[in-house]
Amino acid sequence: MMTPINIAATSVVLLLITGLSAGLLRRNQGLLIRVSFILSALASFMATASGIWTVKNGITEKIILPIGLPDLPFHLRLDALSGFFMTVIGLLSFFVSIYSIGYVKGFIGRRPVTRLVVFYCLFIAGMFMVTLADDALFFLVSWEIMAAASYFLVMFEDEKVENRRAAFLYMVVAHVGAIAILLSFGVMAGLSAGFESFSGFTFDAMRQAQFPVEWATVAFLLAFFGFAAKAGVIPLHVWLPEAHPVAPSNISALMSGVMLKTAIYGIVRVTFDLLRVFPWWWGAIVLTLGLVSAIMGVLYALMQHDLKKLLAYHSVENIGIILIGIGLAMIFTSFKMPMMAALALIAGLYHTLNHAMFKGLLFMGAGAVLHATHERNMEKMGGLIRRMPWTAVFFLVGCISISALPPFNGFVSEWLTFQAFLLSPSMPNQIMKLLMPMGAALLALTGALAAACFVKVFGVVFLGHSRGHHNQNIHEVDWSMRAGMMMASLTCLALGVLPTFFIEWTDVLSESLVGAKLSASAAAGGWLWLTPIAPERASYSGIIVFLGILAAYGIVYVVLHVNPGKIHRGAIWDCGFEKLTPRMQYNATSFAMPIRRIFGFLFLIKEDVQIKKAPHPAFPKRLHYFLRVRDRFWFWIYMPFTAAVFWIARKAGRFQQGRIQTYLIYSFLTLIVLLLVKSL
Amino acid sequence: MILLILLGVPLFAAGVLAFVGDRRLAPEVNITGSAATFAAGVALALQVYEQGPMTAGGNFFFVDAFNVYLAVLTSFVSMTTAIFSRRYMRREREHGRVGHVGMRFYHSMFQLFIFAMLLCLLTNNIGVLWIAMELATLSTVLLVSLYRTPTAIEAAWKYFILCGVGIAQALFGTVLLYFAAEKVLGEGGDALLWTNLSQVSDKLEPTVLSLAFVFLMVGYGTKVGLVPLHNWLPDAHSEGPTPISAVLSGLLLNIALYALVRCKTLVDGSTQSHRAGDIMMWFGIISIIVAAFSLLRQKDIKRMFSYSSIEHMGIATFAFGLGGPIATFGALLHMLVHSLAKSSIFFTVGHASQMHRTQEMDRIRGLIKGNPLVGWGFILGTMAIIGMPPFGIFTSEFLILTATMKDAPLMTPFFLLGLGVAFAAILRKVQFMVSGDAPSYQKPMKAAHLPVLVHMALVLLLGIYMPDFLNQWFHKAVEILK
Amino acid sequence: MEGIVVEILQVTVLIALAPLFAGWVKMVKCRLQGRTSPGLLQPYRDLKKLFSKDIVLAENASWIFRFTPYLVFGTVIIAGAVVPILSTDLPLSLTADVIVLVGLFAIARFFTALAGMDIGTAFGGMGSSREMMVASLAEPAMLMAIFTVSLLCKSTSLTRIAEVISSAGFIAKPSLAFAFLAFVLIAIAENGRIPVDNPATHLELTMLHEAMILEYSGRHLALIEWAGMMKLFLFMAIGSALFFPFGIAATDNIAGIPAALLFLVLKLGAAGVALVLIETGLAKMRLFRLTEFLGGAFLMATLGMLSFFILE
Amino acid sequence: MDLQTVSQINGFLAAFVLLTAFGMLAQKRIYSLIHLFAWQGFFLSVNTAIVAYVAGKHHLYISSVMTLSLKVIVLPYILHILVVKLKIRKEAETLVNIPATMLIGIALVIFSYYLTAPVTELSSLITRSTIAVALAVVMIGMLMMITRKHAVTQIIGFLAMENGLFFAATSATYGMPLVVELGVALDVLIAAFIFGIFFFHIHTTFDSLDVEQMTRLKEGD
Repeated sequence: MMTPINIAATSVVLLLITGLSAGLLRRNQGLLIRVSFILSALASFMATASGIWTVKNGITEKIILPIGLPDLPFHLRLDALSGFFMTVIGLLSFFVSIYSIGYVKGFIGRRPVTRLVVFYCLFIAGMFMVTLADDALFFLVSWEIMAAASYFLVMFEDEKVENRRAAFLYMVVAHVGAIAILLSFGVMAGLSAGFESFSGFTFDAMRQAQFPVEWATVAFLLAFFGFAAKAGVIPLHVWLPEAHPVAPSNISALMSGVMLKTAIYGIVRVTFDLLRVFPWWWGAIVLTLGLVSAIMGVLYALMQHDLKKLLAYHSVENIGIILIGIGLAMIFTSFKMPMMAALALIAGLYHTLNHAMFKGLLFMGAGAVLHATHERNMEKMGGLIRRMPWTAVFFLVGCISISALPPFNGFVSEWLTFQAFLLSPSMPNQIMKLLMPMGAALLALTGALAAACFVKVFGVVFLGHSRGHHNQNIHEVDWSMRAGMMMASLTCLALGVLPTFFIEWTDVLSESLVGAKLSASAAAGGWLWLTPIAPERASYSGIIVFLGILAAYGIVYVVLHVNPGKIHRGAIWDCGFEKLTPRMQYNATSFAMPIRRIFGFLFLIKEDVQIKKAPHPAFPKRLHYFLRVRDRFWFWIYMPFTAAVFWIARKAGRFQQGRIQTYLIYSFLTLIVLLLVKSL
Repeated sequence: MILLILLGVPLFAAGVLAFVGDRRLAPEVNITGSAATFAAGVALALQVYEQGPMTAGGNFFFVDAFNVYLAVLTSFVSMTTAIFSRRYMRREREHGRVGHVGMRFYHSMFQLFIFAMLLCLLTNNIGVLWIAMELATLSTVLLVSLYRTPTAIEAAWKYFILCGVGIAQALFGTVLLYFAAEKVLGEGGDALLWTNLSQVSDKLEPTVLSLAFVFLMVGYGTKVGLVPLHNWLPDAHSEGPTPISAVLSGLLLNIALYALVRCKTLVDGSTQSHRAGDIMMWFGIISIIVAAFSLLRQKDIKRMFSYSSIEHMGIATFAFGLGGPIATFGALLHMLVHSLAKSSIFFTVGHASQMHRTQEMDRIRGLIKGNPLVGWGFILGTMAIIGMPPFGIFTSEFLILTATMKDAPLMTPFFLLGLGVAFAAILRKVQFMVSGDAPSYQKPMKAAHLPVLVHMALVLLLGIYMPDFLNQWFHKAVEILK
Repeated sequence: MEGIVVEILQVTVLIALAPLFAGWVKMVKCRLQGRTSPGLLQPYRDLKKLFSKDIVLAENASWIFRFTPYLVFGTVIIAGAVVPILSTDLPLSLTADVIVLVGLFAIARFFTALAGMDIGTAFGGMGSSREMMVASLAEPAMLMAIFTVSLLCKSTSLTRIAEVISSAGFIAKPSLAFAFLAFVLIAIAENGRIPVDNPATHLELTMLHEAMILEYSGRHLALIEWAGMMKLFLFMAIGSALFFPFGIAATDNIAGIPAALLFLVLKLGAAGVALVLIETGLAKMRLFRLTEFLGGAFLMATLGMLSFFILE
Repeated sequence: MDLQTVSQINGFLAAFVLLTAFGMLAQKRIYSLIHLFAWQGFFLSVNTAIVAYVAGKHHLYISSVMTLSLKVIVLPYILHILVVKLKIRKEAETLVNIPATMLIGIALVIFSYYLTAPVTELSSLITRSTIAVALAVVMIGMLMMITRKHAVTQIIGFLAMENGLFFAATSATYGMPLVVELGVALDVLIAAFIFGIFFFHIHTTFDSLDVEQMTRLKEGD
């Protein structure tokens, strides 16, 4: 029977089968790649379709599988929320799967492709299962399958030590997070149905339950900790910029693009669906951490010169922006302002989708660059726009979108977030009123810095002259990779210019979670105008901006080209300076210098310049510049923690100190003590 | 009848193997013997599954849901271990680490050991239970020192002395138990029969039983390897030949725990309090924490996994101490999946250390590249043992954790702390061993594939689907242990 | 219908008068510094000259470099179509509220900066880097100032704000005063005037905006220069719309347009003089003193915000 | 003879057993240790025999004979042989000095009396008062294993514990069921052979039976 959940389940099964049977085609890897990635693309497409369908019609369906624990079988449920996230995940993994056909070809003969394929499929399947899960056990199982699969994918190029370190760090943080999540589910289950039966572990039971606020707080904090660890919220982000870059780029795209979103899903699910009622300060916590992550994330990103690491830090930033929306939604909900909550929530979710798209796109682009140049260090790139025109265009689209510039999608969601911020004066809470606009300003700062960062990225990677070795065989990537990136870019544009359709689509979602529709007002002025509250309040029409710019461009162009002056190609002028070499260009480090100067106090910066003296001090022979920017949180949080653990471990080692007499004494004393305890 | 076969086969095989010695067919005989044992075990299980608990040999033997599933497990793991040891021991022989006296000794003692364990499980007599336990210890002591290296001998000596002392205390406990029982059941052998004792447990003298339990706890606890009675375990499990480590970690600990739990139910029955349970919980939690932290600084691969055995036994003990249907169910499941996973890990570990001719983890590298099956078996087994879904251990730990949150919420953080640290500690080492390029000194070898595959398959299966008969069994067992 | 007319009128006014305003500023400046001025119409002559010249394009210039001038010009025109320069009766004003307006300027800047890096000269990169730095500090302050006003008017749509403020004559609000101060500082920064940047300089190391467009020539340069003038003009218009909206013709009051035009000219004249006073009064700052300058702007805006919540 | 005298005899024998235990604790020379151990076994078997006679438990005769043969003859003999074979001249020095050990031993006796008091009350047997002694012997055996560094002495301590257990069985319950007794005896026998083998292994690998050398297996710091 064709219902959304069946389609979704089918796609999961299809993925699992594809993954587990990948070994059969081990011999013919070219075929293996084509078959498995086309199949996974198909599965992702099915999932997307079912997700869109679910959200559109507000369907809610359940399946109970006959597996799992005897008293706690696996519950599956596809409702608006999971449908939405399924769409997000499915859409990107569809693009990436197509992209991978070309990308993974590059590994044949160099790396174990089969392993990549197997875990790729498991990874996507895991993410789908997370969105489908409707009881704590199945959720955790899927969650950890996802984590484990991505762990092996991060370890893919395992001969490099830093990859292994990154993978390990990632896995440990993820697992600690999972433990916290498990605990929070435990708390909720205990409060909902008691531990006598397992029924408490189904989400339905939790939905029915009424939680006393202090226990609800415990549950929320645990869950938020767990999910934040997965989402890379500062200060739990340290694993992220290590792990995401070292994975193959199609995987990085999925990890940054959608895996982090499963954490967002978890937060929304737990707060808005399971706990439902909460005090405003929960939202304040989420909002604050969101702001911190956003601003710190983008600043750290600016300091990077490793392309993929930079993008990874931007994921931290964007997760922060998403959390801002969700935090606002929580605050508004706790103040019983459904309409505004809906606005903030939709802003957050919209940015979730947008970030999935453009971050996926950017990582695919980075992958294409990597694929062509075998280089991740931006300081060695430059001028790629001439070698890889298509990739350049798509990457540029990604840059514009992530920098929140109209008319692309990143702008819309941030614009909605701003609107949500501007509604804060209607809150009853005074201090919130005062602080909100500051948050808005920080968000603005984030956006501006992101723009700066991506000028740097695009300028350094694609423009100018090549800074590194001029290897001639850099070439444009093949059709499948281009297709993947193109579809992503088009989606970015579409989401940017036609926001109203998205908002109408998500009506069910906002209604089921916060009890208010946005479309009533948001699309009041017709599909053309996005008017979140009321037309006179604020309005935006991406498509008109887009077409308007195009039109103005066209008119001016035509006007000027009725009789155009000639164009001479000439040498670079550069104020008449002749001996210009590529090494005189600004590179990533120098581009970020002013901002590094301004915000330097946030980092651990080690910088020194060695000048080789020459006959005359004014003309040094050679100048060696060393710069190292490090993350303070590493030293604040992680170092002390590990140190403590190892200290305890040393103490525990004392038990086993080799002399049999001592062991006998242990046993003897244990006996004596127990006897005393018993007889007392 | 089946029961006698089940016990007779290993004993007979032990004799035969002592005679066969180091001939070419010895491993095959070994395998056949344990296969037959396994067959008998399954048959017995079916019988019990259909007809319910039964006694045999004039009340000398007693089979119920609790011990029959352990019996099947024991015979199964010993069979797979025998299969594994065929290739493994041949390799050791080639390396000249064991002479043919050693091989003769190894094979027959292996079977004798299995016999002792089965006797432990199936006997109805608490005294005989003790004797069999001692026998199991004695039959493995010399296997631990099989390699005659100084460390091996040291380990075996510690094993011998510490377990001897421990078990002696258990005997004192048994005497006290008998002392109390005889008041109720009159003198003679019947007073030590589990079947009778469990009937009248509420009439037994509480003061005596609680005194007895202390001795039994320390005694059998030593064999379970609970902190602070555990010190022999890492040495003994790491110095012996790997098949022995596999069965010691996988089976013998279970058996000791079985004995402990049997006694505990009696004591609970008489004292009508949760005293015994509390003691076990404390032992469990301490074992978990100490073992987890000790894991962090291990250098020897087998030693590390011995510590992880301590940790998991701690978990099971904790759960049994916790009591209640969910926890007991979880504990039973945990015993099952742990022994499957742990033994299969030891299989792969054995091959790994043979490929590198060392047990030092720093020198073991690139297993996946060197031998995919060993590598993947190892890393997946590790994933299972550190409690990643979808493997069975996650399920059991999930159950136990649930029960903990219900009955002993304050213990939960420590429990989880232990699990978390153990996770990090083991993964940290293992991923470096499986990943990377194969080092120059790594020698390729033919690994015994079947055992690893079967074990991992079972662990995975139990993680996502629990067959109905197993479910019923566990529920029956839970009833028994209530 | 007349809405369309007004739109077209506005855009033409913007395009036509922007150079004039620039010329006016130049002229007043010269007078103030006791030089003879090139006259009010000099900017038109410059543009004409540039348009008639051929383009010399660096051999490695990519399409970004050639695309940028048109884009910049286009965005400024769109911006002009939504800012109530003459009238609030703008059908397109729904298209973009003030946040989008900031976004529009941002995208223009984004591409200008890319163009600066396209050729791969040292100066281009320097210009882009510094420009983006200044922008990243200016934008939050700008939005902060705007938010103050929009919180006051419960709207972010410029026309709406203009209507509200002109209808209710509450000019004398501390929050508005602070916001206005902040806005002035930002306007200076955004348009690269002294003390932030010196449009007239050709000393490379002190250039910000100029450095980015160093390689441009011919009509490309013309478009960029023109767009620059229009941007300055627009900022003045935005300022008037936000803070002194009197005189701007209200909806369906086509008759008010001429008067509005007159008012506009007067306001711009005054604004020009004020700008010149600032520029001649101050010297260009060192790059890293700008943080203080823009920080000050941000502070002003924040104070405006706080006083809105506390005092009003 | 009447129960009175029996219980007195029993008490005396118990006292002797305890005395031998303390003797072993104090004794340094291995030969004397072995002799003391043999004596202890002898007292045990006599005691068992008497109990068997009084209580009319015939299977206790068997275990008494077993004790006699095993713990008075076989084990001391084996130990003796080993000591001679392995040329163990060296005195078994202790970790803690003798008087201190003694004090601890006495403390243990008191403690075990305190522990077994409730059990004793429950018992109706004439031998009940000796349960405390049995437990004390067990603990003293353990103490001996702790305080001695020599493999042989450790084993003797171990066997002393075994004696204590056996004593406990007889005194608390007139002995365990026969099958258990036999099994235990069997185990002891096997154990004897095993430690016999061990002595050789240890001696060949470490060329002395000092267990202090066996401290390689530990958590390296």
